[in-house]
Amino acid sequence: MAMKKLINDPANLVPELLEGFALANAGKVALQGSNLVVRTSPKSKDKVALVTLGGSGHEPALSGFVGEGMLDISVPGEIFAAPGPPRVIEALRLANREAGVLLIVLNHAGDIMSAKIAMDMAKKEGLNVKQVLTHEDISSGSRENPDDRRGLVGCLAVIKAAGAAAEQGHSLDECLAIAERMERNMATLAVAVSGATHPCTGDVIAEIPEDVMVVGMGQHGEAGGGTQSLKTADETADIMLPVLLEDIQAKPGDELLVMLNGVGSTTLMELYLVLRRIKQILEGKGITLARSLVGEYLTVQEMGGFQMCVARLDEELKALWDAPSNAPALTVK
Amino acid sequence: MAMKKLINDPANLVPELLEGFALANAGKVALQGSNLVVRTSPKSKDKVALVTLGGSGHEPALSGFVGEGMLDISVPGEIFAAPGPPRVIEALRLANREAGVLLIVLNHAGDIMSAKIAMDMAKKEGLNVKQVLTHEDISSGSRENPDDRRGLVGCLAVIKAAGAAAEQGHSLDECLAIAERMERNMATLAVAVSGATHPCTGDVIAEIPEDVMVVGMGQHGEAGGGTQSLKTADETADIMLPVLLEDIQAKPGDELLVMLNGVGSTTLMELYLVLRRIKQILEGKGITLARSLVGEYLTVQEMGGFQMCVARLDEELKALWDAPSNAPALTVK
Amino acid sequence: MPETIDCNTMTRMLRGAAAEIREQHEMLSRLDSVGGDGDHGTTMLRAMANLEKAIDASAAPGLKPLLYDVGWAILGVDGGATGPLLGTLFMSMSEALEGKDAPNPAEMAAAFEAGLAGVQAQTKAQVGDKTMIDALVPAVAALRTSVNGGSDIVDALRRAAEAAEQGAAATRELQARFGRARNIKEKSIGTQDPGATSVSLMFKGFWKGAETHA
Amino acid sequence: MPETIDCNTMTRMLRGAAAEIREQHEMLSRLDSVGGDGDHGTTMLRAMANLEKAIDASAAPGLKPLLYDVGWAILGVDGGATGPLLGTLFMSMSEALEGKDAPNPAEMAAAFEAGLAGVQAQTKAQVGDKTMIDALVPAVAALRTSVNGGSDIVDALRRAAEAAEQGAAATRELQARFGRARNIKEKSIGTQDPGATSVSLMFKGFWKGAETHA
Ligand SMILES: Nc1ncnc2c1ncn2[C@@H]1O[C@H](COP(=O)(O)OP(=O)(O)O)[C@@H](O)[C@H]1O
Ligand SMILES: Nc1ncnc2c1ncn2[C@@H]1O[C@H](COP(=O)(O)OP(=O)(O)O)[C@@H](O)[C@H]1O
Ligand SMILES: [Mg+2]
Ligand SMILES: [Mg+2]
Ligand SMILES: [Mg+2]
Ligand SMILES: [Mg+2]
Repeated sequence: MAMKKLINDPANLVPELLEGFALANAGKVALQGSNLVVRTSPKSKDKVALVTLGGSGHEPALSGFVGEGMLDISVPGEIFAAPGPPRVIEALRLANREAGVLLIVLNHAGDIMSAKIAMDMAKKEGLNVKQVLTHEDISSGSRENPDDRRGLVGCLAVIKAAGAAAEQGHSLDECLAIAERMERNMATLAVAVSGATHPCTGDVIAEIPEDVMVVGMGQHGEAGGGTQSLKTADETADIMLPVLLEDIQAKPGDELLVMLNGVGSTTLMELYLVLRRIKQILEGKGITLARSLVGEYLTVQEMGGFQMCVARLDEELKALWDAPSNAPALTVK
Repeated sequence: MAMKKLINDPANLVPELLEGFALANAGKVALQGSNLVVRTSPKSKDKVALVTLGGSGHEPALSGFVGEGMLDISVPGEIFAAPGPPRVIEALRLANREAGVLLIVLNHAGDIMSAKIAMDMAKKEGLNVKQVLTHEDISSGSRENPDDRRGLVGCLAVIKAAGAAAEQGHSLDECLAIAERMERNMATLAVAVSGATHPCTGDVIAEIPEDVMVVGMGQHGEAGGGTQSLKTADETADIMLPVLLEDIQAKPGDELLVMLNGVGSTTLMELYLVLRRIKQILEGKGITLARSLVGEYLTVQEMGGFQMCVARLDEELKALWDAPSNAPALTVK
Repeated sequence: MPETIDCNTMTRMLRGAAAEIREQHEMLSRLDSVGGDGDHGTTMLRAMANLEKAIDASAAPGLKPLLYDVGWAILGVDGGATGPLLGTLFMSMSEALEGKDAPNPAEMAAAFEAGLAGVQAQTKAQVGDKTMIDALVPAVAALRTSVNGGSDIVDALRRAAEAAEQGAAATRELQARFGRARNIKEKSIGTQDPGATSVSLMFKGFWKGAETHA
Repeated sequence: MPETIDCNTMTRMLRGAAAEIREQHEMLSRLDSVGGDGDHGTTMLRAMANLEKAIDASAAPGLKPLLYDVGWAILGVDGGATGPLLGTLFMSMSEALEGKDAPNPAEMAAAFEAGLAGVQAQTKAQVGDKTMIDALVPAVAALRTSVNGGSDIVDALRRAAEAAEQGAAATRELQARFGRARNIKEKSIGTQDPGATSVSLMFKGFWKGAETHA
């Protein structure tokens, strides 16, 4: 099947989609400078600012997380491509304040390189910036080799917790510690059932044979794991959840956040079935499904499949998760 | 391509998905009686209650609209099939109160029949229930033959306005008048670019050839309109918006709500491009894009395409649109 | 052949209808997939399952409560247009049997007429609009004519079934003006209406059921 | 052949690199689509467009600001791994040319060494890890050896280009340990690394560009 997308000139895709995104969320977000996504009502300067960067084509991520209680600025790159360091340093300068800036970086080669160069420059310029790296994809590396682990939808929980902490007036070091704790507490695994097309090139991103699913596929279709026959919703949860629980060493009595992130064409209907099974499994282990989030947050165009992210919550993280947010992709009252 | 869905036994699909939906939104909604979706914190009895009914498989619709500021109860049917009258009357009895109940019915054969039988029974039982029918799909009938017009995503705006009015203490007749005004003010047109599969039967719902799009296709793949070659985002907006504006007789100075409802696999990215173009066209006509909503609200499984709904707002409708809601599918602070 | 219809006969008739539908449900879905959403067979299967469950569970003896329970059970099917219309058929028949525990053939014909009237209160569809009405109207008319002409109930049901089948067959040449199939306009011509086909199968089942009992 | 490299020569070299990439961008994307995301050719095209724009716009005369502007412009490409690494190459070269408006071949070799060091500060990838490092390291080494052996700049760049090409070719047999392609593990063996191929093309362009000017 050829690509069937309603787009205009691929060369203008990202600026056009950002223009539409800002329109759709007028009153919440706006574009500033070289297409940085900022809040329309900025956070007061005595509070820590949160900045992130990442490729486009994953809407609503990451710019959909800009808002009160979450991000101050997102730096959207080209489709599936990290923004270059000049726009990242531009964002850091814009966010700069005495209270400091926390840069959230998803572990993908381009993102960490852009972040590193921008961080080096920021340090030279005397900006008060610290960085947290999210790398919770258990399919691409072990806990002992965190550098190998990609950053998937877990960034949302990190941004939510640190964003709420910043809003409450926590210091940069406190926000960083909260972000790092949430990051350490979480693990993600993805399953893909059908591929997608690159909106600019028309290339097939992941070719997945009929009746097959792939557990552990990355955000851009990079293969990373087990090709197996398509399973039921329950069986899929039975395969994915235990390895995630093992990774975070979940124990009876633990309280978990579970996020099910649809990556494109997989329906909410299916994700609800999976969540239902997760609750059954957790109950069997004496673990509490304390919070859940089901929806499309970090997509890969029209790919079929989802990311399952589990995170151990403590009282503080739970309260931060529950804190208000007006980000377009996650409004919490 | 065969169906690739993560489901269990199709016979249990709807109860399972409702269980997962309630879990995912624990604290907001719960299941009651014969799988009616209700709020966990019910509206006070002196305010008008809102009830709707409709087939499942369109998640988050319609149960995702249950919440403070929107619906009190939704009666979910089987996949793409209206619930029978017994559960509808069960919901009306449950919602019944002196202030009255407003039943919102989308114009589809099964839904209106179930609603009619339940309304007849309600009247016999002396319940204080009134009904509003949404039928804003301009592809299936003219404004003079509103019976022929199907109800598409516009129901969301009707529920939002009437739900906010009910929350503010308006009477049943006032809520009905507001619902009917919003309904009269709006028009919807759908475009489909790729088909979907029925999750129970595996049947293809709409077979759309490569490089083709269909303007005016119904919610279940019923053909209804113009098959034409696939267009750009801008061209698609150029085709769809003018006929909608003509239908509601939009004039310079009007203030519009525009909803772009992705029906499954079409990305937010694409919808943002379309919104961008809509804004340009409206500006050219001196019409204001006063409010917009872009996302997946009433889906058709993994179908590709979207519904464009425009509605003329007056000051009261604007305020009701902006009023708070905690419904899972539309949180407004 | 008894002069009156009792619960046993009605139960056989209803089970007969369920048996016919069960045998043909795939064909019914196929017909529905042309202009509709392809679920008619599945919906009818569920309707018939509910019907049989209602028969089995029906505590109150008597035709009126039996038909009420059956009608309510079919209304309970989440099935788009079918559940409400067929459920109403039986509910309205039940109402018409007030005080008639053992109706004679004429009273039975009157009950079917009341059932049809109930359905027609739910839909504006007329004969010729390519819906189940195209089978139901001639079936009920034939039942009345036969009964008035002195037929016993089995014979009258046979004639009703034949009329329903002809009515259903005639829908092939029609353009749908109600239901989902109306959306495909003239493309609906050439395919028999699934709902009319179901009604025809059900009347065949009523007849066969009554016959085996006789 | 002049003894020093001026802005004109460098401009030719840079434009030469852009020309080579432009000719081969489809092949680069094809290579990237095996283990990566298939965008390397597009990214390199954008990088080279930015490079040429920077040359055209570069107001300040002098090698150091020219290379700074080029590096900054390439950093500005939203291109995953490529932009930061290649941008850093030129930025670091620029830094090394402080006070050297007309570097001699040895100073030029030192600038390339500084560029390589800058890149290596951004990535832990070593020769053998199947990345652009596999072309960059031998190219810079060959440049140094040739210059030390008395080659002029054109000849030294030719040897550097040859070394880069060999380094890139050798990546075919390697398993990727960095970048997206590392995820496909042993399946990356058998395909030449796209980034290394780009570096090899750019050195070929440096050489050809310097040569046409000579
Ligand atoms: N408005 C109507 N009036 C009478 N019969 C109708 C009407 N709408 C649909 N039908 C009948 O129902 C049949 C389709 O039934 P079914 O497929 O079960 O319902 P749905 O169309 O809701 O999926 C049609 O073939 C037609 O006979
Ligand atoms: N960590 C790294 N260190 C060195 N080179 C790298 C690294 N990651 C990627 N590369 C190089 O970049 C090339 C891919 O570039 P490109 O496709 O433009 O970026 P991306 O992989 O982000 O899409 C690889 O072939 C490799 O040569
Ligand atoms: Mg989607
Ligand atoms: Mg979707
Ligand atoms: Mg049907
Ligand atoms: Mg790439």
